[in-house]
Amino acid sequence: MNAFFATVRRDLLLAMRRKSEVLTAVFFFVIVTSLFPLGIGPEPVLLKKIAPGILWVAALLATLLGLPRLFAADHVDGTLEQMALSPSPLGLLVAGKILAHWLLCGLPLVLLAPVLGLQFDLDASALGILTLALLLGTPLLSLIGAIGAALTLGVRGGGVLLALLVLPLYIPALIFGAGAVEAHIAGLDVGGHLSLLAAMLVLAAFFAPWATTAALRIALE
Amino acid sequence: MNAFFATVRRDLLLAMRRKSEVLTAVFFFVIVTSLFPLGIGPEPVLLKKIAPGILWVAALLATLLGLPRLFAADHVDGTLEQMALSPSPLGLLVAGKILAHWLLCGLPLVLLAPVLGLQFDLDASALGILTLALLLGTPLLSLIGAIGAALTLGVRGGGVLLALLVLPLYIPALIFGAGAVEAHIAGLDVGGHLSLLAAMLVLAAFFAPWATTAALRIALE
Amino acid sequence: MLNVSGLACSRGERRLFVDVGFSLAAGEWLHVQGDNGSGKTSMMRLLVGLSPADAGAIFWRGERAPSVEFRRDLIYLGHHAAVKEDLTPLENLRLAAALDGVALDERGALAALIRLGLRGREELPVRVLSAGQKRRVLLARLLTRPADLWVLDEAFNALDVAAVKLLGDLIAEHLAAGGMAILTSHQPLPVPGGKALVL
Amino acid sequence: MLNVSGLACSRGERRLFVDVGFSLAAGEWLHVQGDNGSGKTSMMRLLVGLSPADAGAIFWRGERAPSVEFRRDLIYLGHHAAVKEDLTPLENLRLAAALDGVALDERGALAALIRLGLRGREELPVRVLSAGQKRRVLLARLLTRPADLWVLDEAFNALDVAAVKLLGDLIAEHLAAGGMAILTSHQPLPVPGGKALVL
Amino acid sequence: MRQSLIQWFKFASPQSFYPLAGRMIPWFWAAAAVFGIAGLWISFFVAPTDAQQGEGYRIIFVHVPASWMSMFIYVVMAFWAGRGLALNTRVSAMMAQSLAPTGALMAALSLWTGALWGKPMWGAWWVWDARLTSELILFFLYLGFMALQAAIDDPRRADKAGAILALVGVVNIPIIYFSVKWWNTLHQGSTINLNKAPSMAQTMLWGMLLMALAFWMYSIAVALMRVRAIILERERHTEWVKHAVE
Amino acid sequence: MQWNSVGEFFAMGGYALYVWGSFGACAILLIAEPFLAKRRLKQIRQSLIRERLADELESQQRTQ
Ligand code: HEM
Ligand SMILES: Nc1ncnc2c1ncn2[C@@H]1O[C@H](COP(=O)(O)OP(=O)(O)OP(=O)(O)O)[C@@H](O)[C@H]1O
Ligand SMILES: Nc1ncnc2c1ncn2[C@@H]1O[C@H](COP(=O)(O)OP(=O)(O)OP(=O)(O)O)[C@@H](O)[C@H]1O
Ligand SMILES: [Mg+2]
Ligand SMILES: [Mg+2]
Repeated sequence: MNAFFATVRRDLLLAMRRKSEVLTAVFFFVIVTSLFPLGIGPEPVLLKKIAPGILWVAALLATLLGLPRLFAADHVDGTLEQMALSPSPLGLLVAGKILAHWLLCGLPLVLLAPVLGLQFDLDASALGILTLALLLGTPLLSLIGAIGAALTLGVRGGGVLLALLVLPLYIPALIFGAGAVEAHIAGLDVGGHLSLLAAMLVLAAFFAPWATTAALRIALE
Repeated sequence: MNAFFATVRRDLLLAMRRKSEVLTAVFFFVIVTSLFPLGIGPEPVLLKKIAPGILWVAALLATLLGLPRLFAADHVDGTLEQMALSPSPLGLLVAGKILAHWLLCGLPLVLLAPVLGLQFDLDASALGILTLALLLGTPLLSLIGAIGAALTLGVRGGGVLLALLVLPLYIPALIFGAGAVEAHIAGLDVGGHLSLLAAMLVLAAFFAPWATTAALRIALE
Repeated sequence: MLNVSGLACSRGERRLFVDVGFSLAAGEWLHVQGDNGSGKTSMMRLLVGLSPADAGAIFWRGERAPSVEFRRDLIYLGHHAAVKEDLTPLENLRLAAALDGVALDERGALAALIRLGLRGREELPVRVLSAGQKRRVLLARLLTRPADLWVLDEAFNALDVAAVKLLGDLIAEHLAAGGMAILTSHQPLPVPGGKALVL
Repeated sequence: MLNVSGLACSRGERRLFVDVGFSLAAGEWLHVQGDNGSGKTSMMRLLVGLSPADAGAIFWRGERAPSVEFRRDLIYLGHHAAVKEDLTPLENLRLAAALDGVALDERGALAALIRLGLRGREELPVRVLSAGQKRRVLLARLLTRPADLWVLDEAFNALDVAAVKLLGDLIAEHLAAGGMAILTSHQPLPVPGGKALVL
Repeated sequence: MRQSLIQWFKFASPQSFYPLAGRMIPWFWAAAAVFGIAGLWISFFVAPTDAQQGEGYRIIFVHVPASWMSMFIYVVMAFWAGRGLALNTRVSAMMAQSLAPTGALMAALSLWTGALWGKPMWGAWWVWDARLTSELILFFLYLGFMALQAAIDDPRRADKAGAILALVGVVNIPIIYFSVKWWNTLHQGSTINLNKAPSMAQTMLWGMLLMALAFWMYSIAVALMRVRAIILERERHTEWVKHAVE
Repeated sequence: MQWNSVGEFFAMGGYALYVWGSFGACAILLIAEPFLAKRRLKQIRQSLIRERLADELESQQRTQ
């Protein structure tokens, strides 16, 4: 387990060292959510209606944007090789990297979403559901994304191929996540949506690190 | 001028060699435009209203996604150094790279936009305006983006910082571009919007290669 | 203790080598020789388990490698720098140790860096170091993590005369303490003895 | 023809060197020497105009460098591979020539690659080549683009014995034809004569 | 049982699979033709006009088989890919690779015929309904699988990476299938239900089933044809391939 | 049989575009795909045969 925490610490340290990186995923989220009112025009009713969808899509894209860097730097400079040769199980190190990715690219979005939701005129209970859904959904995005990042690792021009591979897999999270908020606004029960999200999260937490590790070993061959 | 075309050819060749890359910017565009209806729900009237905004934001993000790669690979492996030392003026080579970027990441979006617009139930004349606006707007996005890509080149974790720098500059293009289509749907004149876009394009075509070159020289120091 | 037999490797349609075998006992080292592209790097990557071999078997202390024990006893330094350019040499060293599950305090890390002639550079980001200094940061791992088998691919590249001598001494010490080493280099190596394997 | 005087360079708070000066005439070459981190790479980058010097002046054929003429007469090969991993050696060479505005047909490019011992690798992506082979692809540019001044930073790295000799011969030929060269290397260089500059 | 297991593994070698596939192909073509002709006959000449949809509903006879096959082929592809990954059998990976284009074709046909059906029935070529969207995702998964394999030049690595993607993507299949249940949408729910009496005319059901069988046999035949080409391409440097072509 | 004439059959009760568009697309693609597969097989076969010829020529030259 030490190696796990060491990986998390290392990735956080690296991100801090680059300074800009910590805040910019958040800025991206903020800017994308603010682009839509600009592109669509300032009708409050319309905006309120599309708010959950936009916030979720923005969260999804913000996560996606950080994904190519998840393993690429370690691959190029040979650190990944060293990890694969380390006596600690690679799966553990990979899980650490995924956690660090979520802490850097997922958690800030969860914390920021209520504030941005306010701009779209969502009320307190809808904001609560939004935050809860993101709290369940963003780790799922990181987990699935890690598989894609590992699969496209050796591949040149992987950034966009990664999007192609990962976005289809993100769609269920998007549907249930945004659906929960919309159902709540429409006065329906949200338990079903949220428990489906939670179930997917548990499933991904078990299988994604494993699949990612397998993909990484292939990329290193 | 030979060096200019050689650069364009080289970048296109590199993209072809990675095969997937050519189609994937387009796929990204397609997938992002399909994400919104999923997040927002399938109401045709609502979707038609937000269609221009969504298509423009998607085009903008698709362009953005290809930007970090515009100079990064050439920088890491030392090719950019060689370009800076080449007897051909660096500005010319940079202009070539920008053109290649537009041919790969911008033009396909212009060609695809009408098809995607159909899905949102836009009529033929609105589609025409959309395509025209994108034809003026996407080179603008590439030109502005190149400056950002060059500025964030030395900087680690530049991908997200790049988004942060470039997105604010993209906003005028977004407003006038999406605005043109919305004005047309609302039955207003679109000449103003389009000529503003064209003016911005001309301005950027003069200054962006120059600014990019300057930024690149700084990054190489 | 290390027994390799029948190793074969092909890349694309090219057979790089077949039926490579050797064995190393404590205190012995192997010099892998060959022209550019003869397959030295490929052979080392097979050996440490980074890529699968077409055929052949590798035994480490009688057990089939790669195993966890093998990895614990192994240090492999390849062509790559494998250091984070944004971190300082000190941080690089300590984090690498943590990932390997080895305890390394600041004192130990500093001592290793100073031995490798990086005094005064401990707190600079690796990015600004010179080519040779980057290699030295990587080589410091040899001092901070105990391992019986050193697999070093062109470790003498980019090093100045003093550093070449230092690395030679380190390897000699390691061998004297019962370690083993597998080295490649296109230059004559400053380590006495050694088996040779020509690819 | 190349006149350098009073060159100074500092990095961070560190003065790397002050008042470096030398001059090279046709057929002469300079061996820049110094330990790891003494500033050889930094000096060369100043010289070719990739980074600004703190002080000093560089004159090329009597005119202040960097100028377009200077760049036309210059080949600088640094630590970096500067080849595209996705392209084949052949494509790399021809595209590099096109960017430099030099006409290079397939025949010429092939001849250069074959001279550098890359026969049979012309059509593989550079990515799969060995470390030494990658360097050779880069070095092939010396043959395909006429230039009077060669600035080569550790060009002998990663090359096997045959390739070291080959590069030595190339440099000697270049000098005999009235060219100039500035070289660094931690190994003894297989080129006779030469001025020395110790940093 | 044992015997068949041995048989199974015997055909795991490309060398023995190549001629076997060659011998099987004509049979599957014949079956596809027979089922196809019977199915088309029922579709156009036996099945009555629908009370609500008029003749437009006849699209069902290609739409449903294409939709079913697009999902079914994905599962089969993932099975072969997973088997290739687990047992390191070359033929399995080749089968997976040869199934992907056919699967993508079926998904494209499902989308195309669905769109052509949607225009007269719902008044729109496309709506963002859950099932339609998840079918689109399936199409993208196929494309992603093919793009990933094309982007990696070492075939062994491409196989393994593709296998992982295929296995991960399997989760989409139940989502497509249950999409109509989980969201109330425009798209039709399941008409074939074991508990309830069939809600459509018996003849329609027969036509649909026959067409589905035809599509199935067709898919097997093309996949076998393609796998033969793939075997030769990948094994071109082995001795047996040199003798296999006369 | 509900069709009184060939024309009526092709008109499909006003749904000709949709029905024939669907069946037509299926027919075109399902016929094209086997031909593409066949061509791929033929190409690799030809290249193998060419290679064998080259081998033979080479060994002939060597024995001469
Ligand atoms: C692009 C649009 C469409 C797509 C992607 C699509 C997709 C699918 C899929 C994947 C299935 C198989 C799922 C299953 O059997 O449970 C299916 C079945 C079916 N579709 Fe569509 N569809 C589309 C449009 C339509 C339209 C417009 C109609 C009719 C108005 C329609 C009617 C049916 C029917 C009746 C079934 C059979 C359901 C069953 O028997 O289980 N579809 N479609
Ligand atoms: N796909 C391929 N097709 C053909 N040859 C290949 C392929 N991939 C790699 N090779 C060859 O395999 C060899 C790999 O060599 P390797 O990197 O092991 O050499 P090395 O002995 O370490 O050389 P160096 O001294 O230059 O480091 C190279 O000759 C390369 O050209
Ligand atoms: N910001 C900084 N602060 C202090 N020192 C710095 C800074 N940036 C670079 N340096 C030092 O400047 C020197 C740069 O050296 P350079 O790369 O020119 O060396 P070199 O002679 O080429 O060495 P090598 O033989 O290893 O290639 C190094 O000693 C490095 O530590
Ligand atoms: Mg090597
Ligand atoms: Mg140097």
